[in-house]
Amino acid sequence: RPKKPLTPQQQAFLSSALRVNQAGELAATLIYTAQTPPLINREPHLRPLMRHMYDQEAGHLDTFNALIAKHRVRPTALYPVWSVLATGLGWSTAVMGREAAMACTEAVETEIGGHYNGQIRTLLEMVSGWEAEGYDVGDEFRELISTLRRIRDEELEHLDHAVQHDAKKAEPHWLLTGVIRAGCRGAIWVSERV
Amino acid sequence: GTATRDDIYDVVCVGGGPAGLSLLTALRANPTTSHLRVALVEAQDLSKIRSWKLPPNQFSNRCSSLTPSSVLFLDQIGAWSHLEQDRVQPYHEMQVWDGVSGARIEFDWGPNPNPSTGTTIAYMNENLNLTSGLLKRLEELGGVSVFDSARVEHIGFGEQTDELDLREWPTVHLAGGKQLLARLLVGADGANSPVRSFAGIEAKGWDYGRHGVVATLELEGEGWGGDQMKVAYQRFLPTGPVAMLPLPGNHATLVWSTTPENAALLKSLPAEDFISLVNSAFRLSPTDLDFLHTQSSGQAEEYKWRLEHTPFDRQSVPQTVVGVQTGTVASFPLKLRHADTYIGERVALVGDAAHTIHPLAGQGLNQGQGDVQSLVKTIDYAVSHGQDLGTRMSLEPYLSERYTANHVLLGVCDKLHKLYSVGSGPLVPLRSLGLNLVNSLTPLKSFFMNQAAGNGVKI
Amino acid sequence: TIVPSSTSSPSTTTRTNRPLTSAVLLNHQLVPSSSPRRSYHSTTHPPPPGPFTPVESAILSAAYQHVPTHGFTPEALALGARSAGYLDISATVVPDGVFGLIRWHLVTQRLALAGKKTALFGAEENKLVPGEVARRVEALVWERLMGNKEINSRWQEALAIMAQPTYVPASVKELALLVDEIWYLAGDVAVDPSWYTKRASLSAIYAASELFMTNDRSPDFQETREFLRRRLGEASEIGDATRSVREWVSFTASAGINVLRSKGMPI
Amino acid sequence: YAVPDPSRPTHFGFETVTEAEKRERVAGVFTSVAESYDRMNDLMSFGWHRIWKDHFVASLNPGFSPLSSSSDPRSPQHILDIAGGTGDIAFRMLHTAHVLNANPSVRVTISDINPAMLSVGKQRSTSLPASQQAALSFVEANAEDLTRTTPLLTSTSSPSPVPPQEIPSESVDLYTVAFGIRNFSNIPAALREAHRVLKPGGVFACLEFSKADKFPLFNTLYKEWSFRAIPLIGQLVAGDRDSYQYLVESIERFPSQTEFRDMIVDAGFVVAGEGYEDLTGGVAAIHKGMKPR
Amino acid sequence: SSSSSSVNPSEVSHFTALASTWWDPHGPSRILHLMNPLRHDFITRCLASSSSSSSSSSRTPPPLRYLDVGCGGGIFAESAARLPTTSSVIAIDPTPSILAVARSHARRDPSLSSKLEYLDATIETLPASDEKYQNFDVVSCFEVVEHVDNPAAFLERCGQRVRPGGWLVLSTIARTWTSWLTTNFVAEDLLGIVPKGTHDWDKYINEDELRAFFGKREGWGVPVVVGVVYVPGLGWKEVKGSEKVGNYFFGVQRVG
Amino acid sequence: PSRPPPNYPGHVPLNTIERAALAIGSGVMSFLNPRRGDLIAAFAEATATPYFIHRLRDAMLASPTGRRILRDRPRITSTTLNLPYLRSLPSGTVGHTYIAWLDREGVSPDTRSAVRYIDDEECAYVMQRYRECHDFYHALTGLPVVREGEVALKAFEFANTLLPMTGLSVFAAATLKPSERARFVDTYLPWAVRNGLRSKEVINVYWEEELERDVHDLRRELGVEPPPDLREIRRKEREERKRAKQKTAP
Repeated sequence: RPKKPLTPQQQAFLSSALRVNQAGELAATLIYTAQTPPLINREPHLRPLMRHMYDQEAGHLDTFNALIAKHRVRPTALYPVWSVLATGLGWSTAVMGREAAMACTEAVETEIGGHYNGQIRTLLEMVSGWEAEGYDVGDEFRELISTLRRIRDEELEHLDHAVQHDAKKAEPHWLLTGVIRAGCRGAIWVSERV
Repeated sequence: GTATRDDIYDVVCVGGGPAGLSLLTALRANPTTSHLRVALVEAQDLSKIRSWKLPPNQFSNRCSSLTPSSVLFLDQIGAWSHLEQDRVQPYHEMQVWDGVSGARIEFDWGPNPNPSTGTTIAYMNENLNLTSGLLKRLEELGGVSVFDSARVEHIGFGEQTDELDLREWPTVHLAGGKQLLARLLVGADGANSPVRSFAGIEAKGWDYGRHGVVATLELEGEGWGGDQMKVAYQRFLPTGPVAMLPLPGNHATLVWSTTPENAALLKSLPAEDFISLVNSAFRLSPTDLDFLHTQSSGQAEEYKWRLEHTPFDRQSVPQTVVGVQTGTVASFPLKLRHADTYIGERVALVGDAAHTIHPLAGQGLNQGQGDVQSLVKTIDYAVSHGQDLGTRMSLEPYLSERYTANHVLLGVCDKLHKLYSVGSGPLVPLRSLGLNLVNSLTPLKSFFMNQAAGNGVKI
Repeated sequence: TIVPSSTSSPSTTTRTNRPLTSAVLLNHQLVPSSSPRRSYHSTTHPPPPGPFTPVESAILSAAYQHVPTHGFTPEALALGARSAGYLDISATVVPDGVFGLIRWHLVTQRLALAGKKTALFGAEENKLVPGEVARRVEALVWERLMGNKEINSRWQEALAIMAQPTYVPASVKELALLVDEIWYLAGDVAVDPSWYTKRASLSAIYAASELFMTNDRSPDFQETREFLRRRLGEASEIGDATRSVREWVSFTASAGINVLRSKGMPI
Repeated sequence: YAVPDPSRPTHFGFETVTEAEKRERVAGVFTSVAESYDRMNDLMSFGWHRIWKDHFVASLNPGFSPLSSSSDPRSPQHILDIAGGTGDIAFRMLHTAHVLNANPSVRVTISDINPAMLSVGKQRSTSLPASQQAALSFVEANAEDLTRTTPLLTSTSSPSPVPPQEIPSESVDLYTVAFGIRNFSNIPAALREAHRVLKPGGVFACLEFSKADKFPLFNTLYKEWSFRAIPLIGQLVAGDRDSYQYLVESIERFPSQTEFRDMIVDAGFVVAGEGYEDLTGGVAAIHKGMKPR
Repeated sequence: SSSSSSVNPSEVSHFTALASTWWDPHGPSRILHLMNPLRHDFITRCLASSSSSSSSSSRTPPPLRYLDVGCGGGIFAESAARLPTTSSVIAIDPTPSILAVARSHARRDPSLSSKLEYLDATIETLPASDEKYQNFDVVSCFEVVEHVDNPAAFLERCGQRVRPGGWLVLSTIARTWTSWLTTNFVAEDLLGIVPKGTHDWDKYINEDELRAFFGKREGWGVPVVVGVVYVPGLGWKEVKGSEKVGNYFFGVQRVG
Repeated sequence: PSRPPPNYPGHVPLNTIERAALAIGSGVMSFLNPRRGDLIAAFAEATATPYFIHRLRDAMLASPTGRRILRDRPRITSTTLNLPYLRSLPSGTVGHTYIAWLDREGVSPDTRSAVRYIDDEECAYVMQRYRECHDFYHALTGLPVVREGEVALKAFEFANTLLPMTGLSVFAAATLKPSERARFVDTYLPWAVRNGLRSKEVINVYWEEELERDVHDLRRELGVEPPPDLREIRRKEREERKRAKQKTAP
């Protein structure tokens, strides 16, 4: 059974999805990199956790870098802007203390988790559309969906770690998480387009 | 297996290089810290260093120049006398000049020698001489559990038993199943140090894209000033500085930082061509040198011809090289690395594990000895005030004292390398003006000399 | 056979695109996406139909033969339509008229590059040795420049047409696609800001070399080759210089923070 | 082909009426606005429709033939301009062919469903140079069925009704329709007719108001202007609100660029590239198709 | 006699809350950790002044026995136990949770297990008859006396535990406006480097009051006093004459 | 005042002031009277010293043939070159073009004066070599000895060797007739600059070994395009003038 060529709308969705995911994972790795030194100096026992979370995020970034290169998608033009913002966010929350850093992780991961869910849903629609028309789906998209699922689960796992380490105890918790989540949503909206 | 009481040490030093050995020697020699249980872990077999003996006319190619303050420190810990003094060569003058413009600067203590060091600027010494001397002094002091030819399998943490809670204590697991619990684990294990990666400390920096070629050479004589006035020479070429440092008698050691291709050529040349290339490195113009580097042979004959047509002052360049000790021509890549920090919870880094510097100022080993001196002082204070010498809080004074000083020295050497790697353009007259200026202002020059000798002002 | 569908009166419902699954689209040849923008290239699904429809290709390829003699002019188009067995008027169906012919040249040359890749570098796709990507980029750019050989004498005319305000966006887009193709075929997989700087600098170099070539009289464009090598050399020098400056700045910044931390500041 | 069934439902503005009813309403509309035809286009396109028409004709470049082939004389062309009553497009075509391309053997047939529009055109054509007038012919016809066309009764021609002539298949080089097709009751049928009369290789070209969807902000502004202001102006100036209302609604109901292109493809034409070219952000669009061999 | 114990219940509850962060180097008790080395310098200075007068030869002094009253998390007790010149340290504190922290922290250093012993007791409840709890070379009560309800009785009992020739050393804060400003207002309220409610200003004791207290009793030598000031960023610094104003060490030798 | 010992026979060591004075003096005088070959030589040597002659010497040291020349130190005189043999060479060869050019211009290779005012002995030889090869450059470029040709060749040499004398003598173009100057500025100057910069260093040509070689082949290897034949142009110009005169005259 033949495979169906992608429509312009599908191409546009896939390229902006991969672009925003790469930007998101880049921000996540830089947040952890900036958080680690100030945090570890005060709480040495957090090193293994931060190391584990960083390694996973770095893995995600490599996955998306590979995908972007393989499918010739344009990376986000605001790459340096996201780097600076992410490092600043990571460092400032870490200097404010362990709770603030964990609250920041919690906020970012909830936003990213929700975002991945949206993408997975759209991809599933595409796949079901093809199957309905009797086209072959092929493993390229099944793999993409399973990768996104795996990455989303790892992100939610980070969320649980953050909550376990008193993310909720940050003083203006609602303010901190609110601002960060709004920032994430804005960044996602922008990097889908630019 | 669970750790027993005698597996627990106060200081475990990984790496038996100059830094590691001088640290343990200093701890054993210092009365306040002599009661500490210390251990040394070294991958190589120390008997090689213990039994190191070379005839007077042969020298190892890995040498380094020890500043007076390093020598003072080694003397204080009683190691200096154990070095074979007849193989140590103090030198009293340094000639440094710009290979492109010929601007020159001479360093010597001149009429008013520095009270502590006399007229000596520094001491050329083979690394093996230093390590064997330190090892002799260490064995004389005794009380060190030495684990040599012992491969570190991995470094983990201790466990919690009903009696003790050593979960924060680093544990070194050796190949034979032996494990050492360290109140303070010192990483003196070289540039890509396993202890540093265990502590999760990153080392940042870059590769210079240059190789340092070393060799033991034989000169036509004992030097223009004879044995009393030994001179070290360094010429800055666009491909990197070439230095000739004096050794006892008519020997000398070469440290030539150059491009990897030139280094490969140098190592492949027969003795006669190699010698001519070394001689021309100090005498001929950079254009000639570039040409010589393109030739795979015939350097000797080309050098002889060009010598007649290149005006230079014989007294201000090293004496002609007549021989090279077989098997001493070797090279190593040059890079700049600096660890983000020297201390972690119960971890400290000293020497190459903490920083790697460009050899143009010959300060690599001295920085290591400076680190050790500062760390021993910090441990002494902690022990004499009953603090746990491994906690980060006790180690902070060491980091605070050494980090900035090392960073500045790394920066200076890096800038010098970059400044002198430009072969043409307006930068050449500018830097030559600066060099001549510094040469003529003696107070400024003596400030630099004190800094280099290690007894300058502390930052 | 073309099945005349009994389409209802023009859909008055929401004006979004016709439902994807309507039978109409299945058997008609899909009309190409609005413009071959640089977006997701699927590796398993067949690529969307090329930018040119069969009749357009027939007319334009025929017209292309007349370019060396008549240049990028309506005459060439009309002759092309005629030799493709159509009427003179048929040529006007090509969008943007003469610029359509220029776009045909640009797109066919770009698409031809992929075919020449194996010829240039062989089939192996092993890990590229550092200098290899730069060497491949030069080879690919030279290959593309040689694509202009036959119409080189007419290319300044074409550049004038491409410089008209209405066609500038399309020309720039085509240049961007070409440069992206070259970097992709050369095996460059960087997906950080260098993705942009590489493409920007290569666009400038390619445009300059193409312009230089239009008045190069040396035997088989030897001077253009030298010109190209010099520009690529300069670009890589600038690249190295900026990389080492960036490396130094980030090292100094992090060292500054480390010094403050060593003095005890809890940052 | 199926003869258009008058009782088939078709849209007339937003009220759905039977086809026959729509035909008189359309005719009625045209007679009342025949004179103000240009004013209406000026309102809808801010006066820009003249530029569109020039560009439309220039892009078609009628009467052009490659110079160098000396062996072949100027190739004759037969152009059929549908719903071109006032002759705007036809006169431009003649000028381009006869003057710019110096090709006298190009003749243009203007067809319109509304004799009034034809007579306006006829009257305007008198100002043309004689050679161009000779190459011009007017015929009253319904685009959806070009087999029954009746030439325009000029005062000089004989009073008796001339039997309807048929525009033979594959006899037309270029079939153009400007700002007319949106008023056809059965567009697909018109397209099929166009396909019938065109020679293989012949070109179907249509200039029509369209959707400015690509620029949402501009689009909303334009909609406000066309739905609110124009009917009001119509009433004030021409005292005829519902014709203008119909005019604006017919534009709104006309399929979008991609939909109309697909209809052209369905009718058997082949298109090049996108098949259409937006003018002024999509307020109007030129669709072109070619009848394959 | 189990008369009014010197323990103040509100103080005990305050310090219990502080227990978990006692050993966090960047936590609220960082200021105590930074002061600890100066305590050893002070003790060395006291011992030196006494040994020079008793012309002991240059042979190494005999190992010392320490009693640390109100040891809290054991900051001073651990450091004293680690000194090579110490034979044993007994550390007492009435707050059970703090002692638990001290004991669990002591298990992290093998060298302490033989030399350091914690007791949940106060100076009153410490059995007087047992030889083990008598004749200490050094009795230390750092930052304790300003938290005790009846300092005079407290010092009296501490004094009885000192062997003749031994030393009673303590550190406290002078009751002056500046000390109120620095320790209460700035340290606790403004900067928050000392947890709220740690100090109760009117329990501060001036250096001259202590000097008078011991002057009246016989059997006590001339006290040694050193004033110290906390400079944020640089840590504690000895400042001559600052004992009149803020923190100071006070050491007195038992001669009788 | 004592003068430092000469580095080579005929060397006159000058201090900076003397050198400046010589440079200015010989420059002005040779401008006024271009016939004075010796003044031009002195001017060349005086102005070459600080940087330019070293640059030329380094250019020779950078190329293998340049180094061979410096080592062998060949001299071009009527004795070292076997002139009759050159005449016997086929017409397209370098040697034959050179000797044909010498005969036509009536110049002999021995008229070159020795170098005296350059301190470094090797640089002195480089200047000597440049001076003796000057006639070969004429042959290579085909420019005649007449002033217009000489100025064009100097422009080419300046672009190639960067010697100040060659650069400054381009100003001698001011002394040309207006038509010649126009022709120089329009065709010969741009030709000289483009070819001089783009071609290899002509100082590195081992002429003695290139005698049998074909001139066009050598030009292509060096990257020198021959300029329009100035001699032909001038000859035609002269004939026209003659014809024009005849027409008006009778």
